[in-house]
Amino acid sequence: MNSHQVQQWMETTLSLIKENETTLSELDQTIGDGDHGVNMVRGFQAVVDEFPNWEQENTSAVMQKIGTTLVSKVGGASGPLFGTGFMRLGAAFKSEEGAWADGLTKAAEGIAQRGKVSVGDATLLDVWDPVAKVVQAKGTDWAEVERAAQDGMNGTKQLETKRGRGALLKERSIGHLDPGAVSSYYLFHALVQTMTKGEN
Amino acid sequence: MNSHQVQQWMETTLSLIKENETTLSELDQTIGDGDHGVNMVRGFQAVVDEFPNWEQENTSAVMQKIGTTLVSKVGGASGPLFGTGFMRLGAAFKSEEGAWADGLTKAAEGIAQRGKVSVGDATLLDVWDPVAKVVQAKGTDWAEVERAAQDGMNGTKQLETKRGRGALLKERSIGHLDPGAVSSYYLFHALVQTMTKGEN
Amino acid sequence: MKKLMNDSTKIVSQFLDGLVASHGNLIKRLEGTEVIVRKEMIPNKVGLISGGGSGHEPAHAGYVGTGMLDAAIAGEVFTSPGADQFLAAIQAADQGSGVLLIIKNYNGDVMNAEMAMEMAEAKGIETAMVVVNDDIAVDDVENRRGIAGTVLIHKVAGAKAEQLASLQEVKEVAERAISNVRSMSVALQACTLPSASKPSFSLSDTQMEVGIGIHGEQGMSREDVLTSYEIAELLVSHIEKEVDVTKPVYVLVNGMGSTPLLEQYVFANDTVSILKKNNVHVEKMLVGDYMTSLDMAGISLTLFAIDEELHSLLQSKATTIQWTEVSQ
Amino acid sequence: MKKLMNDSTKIVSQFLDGLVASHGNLIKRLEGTEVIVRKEMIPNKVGLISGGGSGHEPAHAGYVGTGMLDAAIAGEVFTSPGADQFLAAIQAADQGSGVLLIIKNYNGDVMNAEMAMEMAEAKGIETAMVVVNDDIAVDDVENRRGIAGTVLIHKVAGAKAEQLASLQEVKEVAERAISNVRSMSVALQACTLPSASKPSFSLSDTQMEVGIGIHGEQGMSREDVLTSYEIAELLVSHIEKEVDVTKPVYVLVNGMGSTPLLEQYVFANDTVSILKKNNVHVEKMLVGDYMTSLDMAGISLTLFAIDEELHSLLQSKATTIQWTEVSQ
Ligand SMILES: Nc1ncnc2c1ncn2[C@@H]1O[C@H](COP(=O)(O)OP(=O)(O)O)[C@@H](O)[C@H]1O
Ligand SMILES: Nc1ncnc2c1ncn2[C@@H]1O[C@H](COP(=O)(O)OP(=O)(O)O)[C@@H](O)[C@H]1O
Ligand SMILES: [Mg+2]
Ligand SMILES: [Mg+2]
Ligand SMILES: [Mg+2]
Ligand SMILES: [Mg+2]
Repeated sequence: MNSHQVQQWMETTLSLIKENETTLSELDQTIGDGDHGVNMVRGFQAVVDEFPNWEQENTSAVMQKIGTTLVSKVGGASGPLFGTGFMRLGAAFKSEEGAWADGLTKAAEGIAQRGKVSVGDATLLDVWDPVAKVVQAKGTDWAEVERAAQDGMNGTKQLETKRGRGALLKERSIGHLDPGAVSSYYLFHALVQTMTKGEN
Repeated sequence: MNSHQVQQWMETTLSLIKENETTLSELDQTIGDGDHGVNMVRGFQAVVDEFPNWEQENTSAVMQKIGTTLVSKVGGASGPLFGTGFMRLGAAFKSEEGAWADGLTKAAEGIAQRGKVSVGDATLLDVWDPVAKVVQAKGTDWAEVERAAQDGMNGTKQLETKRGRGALLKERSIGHLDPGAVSSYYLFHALVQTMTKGEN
Repeated sequence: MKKLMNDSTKIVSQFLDGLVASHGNLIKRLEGTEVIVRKEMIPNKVGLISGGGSGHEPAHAGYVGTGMLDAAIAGEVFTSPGADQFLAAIQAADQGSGVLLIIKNYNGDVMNAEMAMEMAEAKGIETAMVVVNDDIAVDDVENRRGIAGTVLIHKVAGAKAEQLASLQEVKEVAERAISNVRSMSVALQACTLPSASKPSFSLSDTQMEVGIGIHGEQGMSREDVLTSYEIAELLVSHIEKEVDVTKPVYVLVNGMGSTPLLEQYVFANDTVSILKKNNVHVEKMLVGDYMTSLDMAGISLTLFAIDEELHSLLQSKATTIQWTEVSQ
Repeated sequence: MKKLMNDSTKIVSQFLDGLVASHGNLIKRLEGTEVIVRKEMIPNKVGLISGGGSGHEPAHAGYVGTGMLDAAIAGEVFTSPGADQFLAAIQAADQGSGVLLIIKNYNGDVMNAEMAMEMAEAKGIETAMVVVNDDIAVDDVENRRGIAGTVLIHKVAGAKAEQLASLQEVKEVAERAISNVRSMSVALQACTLPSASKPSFSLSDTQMEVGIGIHGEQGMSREDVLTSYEIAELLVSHIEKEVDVTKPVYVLVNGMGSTPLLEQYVFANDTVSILKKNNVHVEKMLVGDYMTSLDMAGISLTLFAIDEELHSLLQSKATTIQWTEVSQ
């Protein structure tokens, strides 16, 4: 992945998130405080706006800058988590070799640590972790990534939320998609679109 | 009028006002602050409750005590005005001679002074003043009193409110009965009922 | 309508008990009345009282204390207290040099206060009254209401009385202040009386009421809702006409009850920008819930043109529940 | 939903500008950030910072000043500020003896603060963090939220820091305070975010939400609305189980934003009666809007069991926008 593709990825993510801003916020209103859509748009808009300043940077550096931008601009619980994800990805992209598998795995680990969260707690980790696992196992099979992200997202509907604001609802949280899992799905869906462009 | 009749008068007034408490407050909500019903019930309830303590008193004294009770308990703009009315009536009843004509006239004058108000300003004076005038002219012709009170009350509907909270509405106040005029009508209607009891 | 209360007919009395339970070092309640009295009295100081209907908290009991009021009367919600309550407050506030009543211009308040003054004079207590009428929404000056600007009059008169000025001197400074203070308000949502089941009037999601009073009574006109900046422009443009803005001004941005401070300070920021643009010297901004109207949403803006004495009176120390030091 | 504002995405920034325009003698805004800093710094004092999402005004900027916080960070409404904002506040608050972060227990606040601490340590600034979790509505202790009790932690830690205690000492007293403070809330009406068109949830005219947080998130359970006295009984009975009420207590009755003071003091009165009946020694009642949730209607109750040191720290003088002297 070159930095031009990273830019495409971010632009596609932004437009998906913008289109679904209200949905994301409404999901968050059901189990949290209703700001997830606004948070994500603010963060990814800032990333897209910053790109012109990063023209000289390589893929690794761009990903790290995306990470710090998300940390500053998203805020909330999702900011440090998405931010950590991108910073770990960026570190892995210093070497080309196995960067995706390594980077996504470290990203999922970083998120789990930072959020003190486990798989199955109905958070965005339930998308990041299966994506990392599938790439670890099968390499960058983008159709598999799409499927893993989608299944991970849909799986949060059946789960009781264990971390974040939704955790306070306990059983009442079951039956609702986790907003951070949904936005993470958009992120990986945009990645798949970017990487498979012109393929078919 | 003896003090037993005064008691009857007050009890009848109270029950009329209680029955119409919501109407009075709603009229006051349209042109004022919506508390006239509550104010009047609080005041006349206190008067009726006090009666057992006034058993030894003559008509004049009882009327003055009604006046001071209304001043303390009604509050608002209507308290001092009804109160002044009764204190003036009480003073006149010190002599039997022409007590009604004298008392009602002084009461209307007192209200006009205390409220800095004129006939036609769409206040309770538009009931008290015509009642005083008709008794002055024709003596205690209770059917005439009833008519004067009723016409006075209804007349406030066509008038622009010039004093009290309603004055702020200017033309917007036209088309609404003045709440204080309506409660004053109940007062005189109760008086007429008391004085004509068993007549027909 | 849900309220945190037990019984709408006891809400004022239970409020006063809660106030005393919380601030018993500063104030006490006059037994058998709805009057709150300052605990520490000062021989020969002019007594200062204010009051009226309840529903405007922290006014008026929140301003009882050193450097402001000696007693406050709390009527039923939005209903002027009876003359006997005013009389009780006058008697309690009398420290030997007479009592000044600071009354907002409502027929009920003025009439009950006047009756009480007559009774007090009969008992040998010297009294005087000033009537605050800062609300320019009413163009007929005689009918102009007293609203949030009243709090600034409490402060000025209170500081003057604390200097042991005479009744006449305190009255004069209060009157000078009254003639220099003007206000106007806007409501986004009406209030609901504790005894009522619905708001006093209803505003759609796109309307505001301009020139609203503090009793849920309707205002001058109903208009499409504007931005904070536009509302500030509207209110400033009206008020500026009636205040000598060549002098420095104190600005009071007053929340009507359910307007978050977040919004109040946005409005304060807009107001200050506009006044600066108009070359008005803003000496001090006060922002917060000073004189509310139950749970009404909205704001009032007050401009107070000051001279040197008024300024130093405003700045002097006060210790009350609501007003501590301006110099914050 | 109508709000007094210009643009929901600029509401926090314009609020901060209004705050500085009104209280420029006490505070300033750190340029290019959403950080409010105390104007007068004290060499070698431990720096104290707090913050989080906005919408809780006067928290947290209202507590910046002598004897309380050195800096406050204001995120977007109900959204934890990014780590860079926390870092800017840490740098501004550092007076040479390290910085204590007082953080409410929300994932976002904790994570962003932790990231900022790592960055600050890399720059050679010593930092420590205490996490406030006074809301007993959540029974899983790890997930307990920080609500109004946080303000009392600001006061205690602020007073200790003002005595030039070390970072470790200030942290310890804050932790001791945290372990003695517990709260619980009830909402009668949900709040509406500036960017939203409807309230965060809807309560019918006969329902209340028990155990509500300060972000419009739903509470423990929805129940039929009770009287003020019954709500006080309910909250006291839960909180008493978790606080050592054999010690004297400070009581904080906190309005959630659109609850009139009239109602808050009725509730304070009920609370005091119940506590007295239960033989609890109430040292002091604080009543008012200390930590709000935009325009939510409701109340939170906090009990804080004190010892001698905590008491004297609570009583010591503070000069901030919202908290002046307790001894009122
Ligand atoms: N401790 C945590 N670990 C992992 N993910 C979390 C954690 N807390 C929250 N999240 C994720 O963040 C999302 C909410 O993000 P957002 O609404 O932007 O922040 P906030 O909860 O601070 O308002 C949740 O849907 C969840 O996926
Ligand atoms: N200045 C006045 N002179 C005569 N009557 C008045 C005056 N002001 C008010 N009123 C009367 O009082 C009535 C309102 O009484 P009420 O609602 O009890 O008091 P308030 O206006 O203080 O709420 C009006 O309908 C009017 O008849
Ligand atoms: Mg959220
Ligand atoms: Mg009325
Ligand atoms: Mg009234
Ligand atoms: Mg949030």
